[in-house]
Amino acid sequence: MWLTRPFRERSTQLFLGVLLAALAIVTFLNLALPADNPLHVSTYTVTLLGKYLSYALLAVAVDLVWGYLGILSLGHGAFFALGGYAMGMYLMRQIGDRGTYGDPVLPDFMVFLDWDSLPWYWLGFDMPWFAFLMVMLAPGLLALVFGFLAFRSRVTGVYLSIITQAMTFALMLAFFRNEMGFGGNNGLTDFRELLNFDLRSDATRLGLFIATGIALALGYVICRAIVASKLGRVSVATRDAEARTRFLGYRVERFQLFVFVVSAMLAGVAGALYVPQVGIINPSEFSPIFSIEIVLWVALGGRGTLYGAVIGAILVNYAKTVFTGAMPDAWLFALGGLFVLVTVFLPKGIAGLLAYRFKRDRQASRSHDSPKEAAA
Amino acid sequence: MRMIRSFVPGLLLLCLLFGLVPVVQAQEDEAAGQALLEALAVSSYEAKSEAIESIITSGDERSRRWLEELLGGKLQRHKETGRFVIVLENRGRNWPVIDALSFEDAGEMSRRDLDRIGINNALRGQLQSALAVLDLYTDDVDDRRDAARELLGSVDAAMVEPLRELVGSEDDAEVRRLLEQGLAIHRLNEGDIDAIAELEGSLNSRVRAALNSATRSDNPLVADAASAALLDIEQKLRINSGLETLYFGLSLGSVLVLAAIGLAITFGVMGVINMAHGELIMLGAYTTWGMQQMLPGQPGLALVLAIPAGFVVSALAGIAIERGVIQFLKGRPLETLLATFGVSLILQQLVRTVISPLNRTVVSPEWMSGSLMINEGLSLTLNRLFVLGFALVVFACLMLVMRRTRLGLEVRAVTQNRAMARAMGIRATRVDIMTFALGSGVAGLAGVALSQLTNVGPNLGQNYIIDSFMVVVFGGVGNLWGTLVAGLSLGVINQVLEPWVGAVLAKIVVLVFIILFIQKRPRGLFPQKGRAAEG
Amino acid sequence: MIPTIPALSYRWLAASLLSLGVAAPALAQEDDPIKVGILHSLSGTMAISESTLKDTVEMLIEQQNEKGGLLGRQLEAVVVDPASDWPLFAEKARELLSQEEVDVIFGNWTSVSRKSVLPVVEELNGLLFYPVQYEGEESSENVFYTGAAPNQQAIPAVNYLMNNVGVERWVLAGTDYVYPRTTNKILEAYLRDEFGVAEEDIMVNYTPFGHSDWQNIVSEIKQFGSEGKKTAVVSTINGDANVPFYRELGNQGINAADIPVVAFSVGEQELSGIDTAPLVGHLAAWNYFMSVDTDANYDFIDAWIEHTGDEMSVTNDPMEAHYIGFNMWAEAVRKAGTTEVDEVKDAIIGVSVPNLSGGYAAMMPNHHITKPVLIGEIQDNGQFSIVWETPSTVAGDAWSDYLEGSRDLISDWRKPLECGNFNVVEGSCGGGQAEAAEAETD
Amino acid sequence: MSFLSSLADRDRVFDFLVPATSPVDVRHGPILYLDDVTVTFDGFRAIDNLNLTIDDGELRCIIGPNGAGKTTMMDIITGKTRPDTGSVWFGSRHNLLAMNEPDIASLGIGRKFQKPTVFEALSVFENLELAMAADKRILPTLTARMTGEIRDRIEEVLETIGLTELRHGPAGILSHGQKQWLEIGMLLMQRPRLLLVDEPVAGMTGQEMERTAELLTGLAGKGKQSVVVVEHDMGFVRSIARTVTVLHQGRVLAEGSMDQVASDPKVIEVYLGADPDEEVA
Repeated sequence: MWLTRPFRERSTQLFLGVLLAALAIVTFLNLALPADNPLHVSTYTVTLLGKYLSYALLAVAVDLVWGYLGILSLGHGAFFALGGYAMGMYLMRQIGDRGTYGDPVLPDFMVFLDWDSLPWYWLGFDMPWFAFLMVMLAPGLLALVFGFLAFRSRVTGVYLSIITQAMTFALMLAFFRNEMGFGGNNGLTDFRELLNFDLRSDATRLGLFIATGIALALGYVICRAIVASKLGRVSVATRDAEARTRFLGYRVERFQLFVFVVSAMLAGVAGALYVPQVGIINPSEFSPIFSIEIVLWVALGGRGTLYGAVIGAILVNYAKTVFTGAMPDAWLFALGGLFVLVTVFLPKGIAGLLAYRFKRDRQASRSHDSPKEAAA
Repeated sequence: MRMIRSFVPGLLLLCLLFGLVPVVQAQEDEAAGQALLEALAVSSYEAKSEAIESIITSGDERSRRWLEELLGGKLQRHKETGRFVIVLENRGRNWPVIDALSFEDAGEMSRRDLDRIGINNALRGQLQSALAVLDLYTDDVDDRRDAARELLGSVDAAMVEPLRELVGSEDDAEVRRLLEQGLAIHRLNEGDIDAIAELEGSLNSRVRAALNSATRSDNPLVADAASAALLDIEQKLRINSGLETLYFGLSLGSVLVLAAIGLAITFGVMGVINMAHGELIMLGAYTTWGMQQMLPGQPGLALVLAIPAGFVVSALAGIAIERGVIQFLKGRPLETLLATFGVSLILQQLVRTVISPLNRTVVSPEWMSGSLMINEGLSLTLNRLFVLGFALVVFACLMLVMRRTRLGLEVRAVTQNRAMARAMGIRATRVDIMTFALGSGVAGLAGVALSQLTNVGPNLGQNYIIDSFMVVVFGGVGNLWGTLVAGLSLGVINQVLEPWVGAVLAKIVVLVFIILFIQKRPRGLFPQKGRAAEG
Repeated sequence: MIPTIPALSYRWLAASLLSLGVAAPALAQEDDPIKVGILHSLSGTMAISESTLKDTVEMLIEQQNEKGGLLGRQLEAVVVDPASDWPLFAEKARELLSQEEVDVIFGNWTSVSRKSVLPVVEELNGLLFYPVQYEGEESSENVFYTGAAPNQQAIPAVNYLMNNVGVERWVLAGTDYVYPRTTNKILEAYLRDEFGVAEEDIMVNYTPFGHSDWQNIVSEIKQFGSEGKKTAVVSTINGDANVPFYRELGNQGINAADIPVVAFSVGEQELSGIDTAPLVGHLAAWNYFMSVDTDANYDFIDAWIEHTGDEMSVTNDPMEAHYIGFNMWAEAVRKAGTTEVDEVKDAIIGVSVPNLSGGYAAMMPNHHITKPVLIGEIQDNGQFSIVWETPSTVAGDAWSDYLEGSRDLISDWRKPLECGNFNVVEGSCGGGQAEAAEAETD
Repeated sequence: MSFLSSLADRDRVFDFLVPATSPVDVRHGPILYLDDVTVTFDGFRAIDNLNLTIDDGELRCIIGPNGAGKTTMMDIITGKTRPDTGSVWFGSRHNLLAMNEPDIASLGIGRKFQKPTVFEALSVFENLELAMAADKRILPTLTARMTGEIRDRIEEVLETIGLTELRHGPAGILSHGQKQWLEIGMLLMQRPRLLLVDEPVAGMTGQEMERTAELLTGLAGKGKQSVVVVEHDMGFVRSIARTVTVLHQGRVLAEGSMDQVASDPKVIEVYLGADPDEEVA
């Protein structure tokens, strides 16, 4: 079974081991230790870590298309945001009549902007299963339509990057419009509960953190399974020599579309997990700058290695947390410097550094790592 | 400071205007002046209005200056001594002043000790028409025309007679026509139906305003006639508004072309995706600001000098970027995107830290303010007209450089076959540097132009970078003509759409259009064909 | 395969956990400084406006410390940078309240950042002073609104234009976000209901943030204004979009005598980036202008210039709001004898402190304050000359009287009502706050 | 050639894996037929009324100076470039102009590029695996499993192209000649009816060249493959060619045996006295 293949890889086993252990340790330190213990992990920190993990899942999704398929998407923030909005709409509906104006159906922002009924695209979001489905379907559908058009006409390289940017930019402008019915610039906020769990309670926050960790683990395994399959090898072939792959009889555009859609759906899931943890979703998640930043996480961690994307996302965002607290003015210098240094001097990212350091080990393991094991 | 050219007739007119007997002997007397000004230092605007009238009718030679300074908010009163002064420079805490009675230097005063003689828009209107009447007697035809235009709609009963006389003695036909229209508006307001005939066909907005209010007249005959006249005017205006939209579109397009053309060189010719392009534009704009700081009081000269300076500053920054980053990323276009994005963040923050996070003031020189009047209903804003012209000149120069110079030849050679060009003795590295410097310098020029249209601040570049890329990609990478056509047509499309769907949707529609267009023609409007383009 | 990865990750994890844990709370003691959180963007798009507010609060803290602090304790500023990133605002607010355990927060500018922070402040029971004019329609137990509500800015400005200028035709132009939307909705209703202004005499227009091409819109305004009725533009255009807007106005020959523009978001600071010569005579409505002629204001300006070291630095309305808010909070702390949030919250209602325009500002039970409303005309030096002011101060109204849904709502945080949106018709406290109130009484 | 017989054996085994496309109909004539084909790039006629016919099982060499249109012609046949006018038929049933690259490839036209194009990040083994005739739709590719039979077949080709030792190394580290061989190996895995081979021996040693010549001549034959070779190396062309076509300025200048062609005065003029301007593509 292709999905179980990654579990037999040592790198995946290690990754999952570390991730699950981290989840367990944080949970333990949060629950079991009293608040004044120096090792106690506060709920604030747990939520912060949860946010990093959702970013990590997003980075994995980007790495899947950029690292393995060679498509530099500068619009993945759009899929992330769409997933987030789907979740946000569900959470808004959960507020029910506890909003400021006490309207049982309409969210507050609709009440004071004089909407008299819910627009059609808000229907169904009071049902969790529908909302969770849309978390995947909305970004998936956008990726399907966009990808179908783009790959069919063989828009590649820079052109593709630029039009993905145009896509997320257009969506940002659209979501900013108050007429769209997504709360305009203010977005969606003031969430109360998720599946009847109070979003303000510590237990829910811990639960969300764990759920995000598990989603990351699943997302990682799915991506790993795709990458390790023959389809993954076709992707890499497409990345390196698209025309050649075509001449071998592969319908490259369909492979690109498939991977692109999977990646968009993963990004949507990441967005959906992100929103309840930070408590707001607004159009700035669509901003092209954010999408470029995601690419940096991947580049820093190491393009084409999924664990690298995870490391990159967590590292950059941790640095952001520290810098914006300690020396706010330096943050953009640090981020900008990172972009330059990583691309110029560290093209393979942190994962590349690790790989270089342990090249010998890997070569040694490769020689007795027969293709039967790898491909079975 | 303008001289008072024809003082006595103006005074006469004004006296008639307010129905007062003129004080014949010109008083130079300190006390009388102080008394006149003292009357202004009251809080009620009605009282101020009366005080202004008495200044006008006083016949004091200084009254014109007083009125102008009052209009400019520079006439102030020292709180303790009650002395009136004119503030020369009102920024900072201590202001240099001159005495309002003798116009002699009075040193510096703290703004804390000064009371401004405040005016409101009603008084401002009163002062402006008073000054306009004075201007009707100047020798300068343009000033007289402006004055006559200013009086449209503000002619009142007292002014009718003197203005009629003036029409008789005026040489300039345009001034006559305007004065007659002014009188006609007055008559129309009085309910005179014949006045409408005189106003027919005028595109002036004040004439239209007068006709519009006439359509609400109690007299149905007047109302109908006014509606008919308006209908005729509206028809003429429709052509105007079409032309206006085209101008708006070309103007927006020229901004896009300017912002994108440097990118067309670095991106199209060198294959470098320079995300710091916007910041190079920003540097050009800041150079303009710096020039104006260095040459205070001469914004025009500073702007002209900023053109070469902006080019050089951005070109140098470009060279630094090329040497520092891009040369290590040959043949990896997507990675130049990431690295230069980092550079753009650094440059932005640098400007914030070194200069200020706040926007800077860039002054428009006199000759770039206002608009060029094509007819009464259509005028082209001068700053945008200049930018449009500037964009075309820059484009033409670039075409010349690429087509007719050694550099252009070498650039094209290196673009087409790097190895071969090297073998023929072209120093490819040098060509890279020069090309990048050229593209960056052009970005600097764009910045100089944009400083006349929008904010000069750290975010300036970000607002243009995405649009620039869209233009280049839409036009076809590596084709300067494509960039020109793409920029101008996107500008026109945007402006044509805007009145229909609003600014935001227009922009979204344009973006979606570009996305779909790229699907149809993946290599833009004017693609490079053949094997070279595949690489 | 790559054996060191786990070790590395563990090490990283441990390091990160440690560094996050270092900030672990120490319990407040009597001689510890009182911590004042400052939550203003220092980078990103809003840094332009917000960074000066950070400096203002720092200056106020310095001044307070020179006077011997508060309750015998020194004040300490805790500055964080939410980087104009709205989710980051919530995160940083949480950091300030739960990690740094600040006693009060001064912060936010945009509505969206306030909306983002609001649930956090309520959850962790903090105090937030919000210094910017805003759209109203909100009243939180934990937030004090020291900026203007629509009835303290927009409505008086329209009254002025109506009564003193004789405006009959209105252009409501704004940036497309919640503040202009709500304000314009209130104004539309107000103009219609109070003055009987016809539908066709109101033009509403929204543009995106940072809109830079105003040719069409200004041309439309010009067209709209040539109908023979006195026309004015009520502008809620935000920030960066103003410069190109005013430039286009000037160049298309619209001057203040023809079509005055009254702006609610353009203050001294915005004008400092504009060549104001063509704008002379256009209007702005605020509760404070730098040109206010009082000693308190001159002292404030002098202190500010000293603090920034820049002779040319300007003061503006939100800075005054922080000045008022800070003094109110200090007064309430003194009154309560503690920085305990619940007690300060109760003590602050009714507190009255001098404002900079020669009067007093009082904290109302709805957590809004009383303010004078001033109308100023732009001068060529980037300052405003005050042409009109309300005869007395106006109390801020959390819920607009001109909006359908909020007409019947009032806010009163005193006992026994303790409700932010009490419906006077139904006689009940609305929405989620009823639940919260119940939970508290349990 | 032992691998050829094994290839014939394997035919039956793998039939079920081949996508259901109708077989090439060569009963009524040639396997490839180009008629009046013209392509222009920015006004430059890269192919100018080209007519070319390749018979089933034929081994044809195409020569010509730089810019004669050889590579463009291959691009047209494989669907990469669309001609302005003309028609291209594969057998008498398939109009190649109506198809895209993967369809054409699945139909049985394999192509080796002028610059050896292998997937450098993948191992030699994986390169061959991807080239193998199989169900190349998405889901079958995603769930594809490595079977013993597939492995045997890959091992066989590995042996034929002499890369057995390097099979798990990344293709990127191969020498130029080895990459050429790998690419030929990938063609073999594809089991095409028509092979288009662009400069197969560039960068090869004399010995390698000999083996390549053997391989190519062995492939061609009635009912087996047809092979079209574009080559600059005259010695190599002479060693394999039965029929040679000379292209010049996008047109057929001469056609016939090597000796006939070599003595054709037009050909001599083109090769010795060509105007340098026209050589630039």
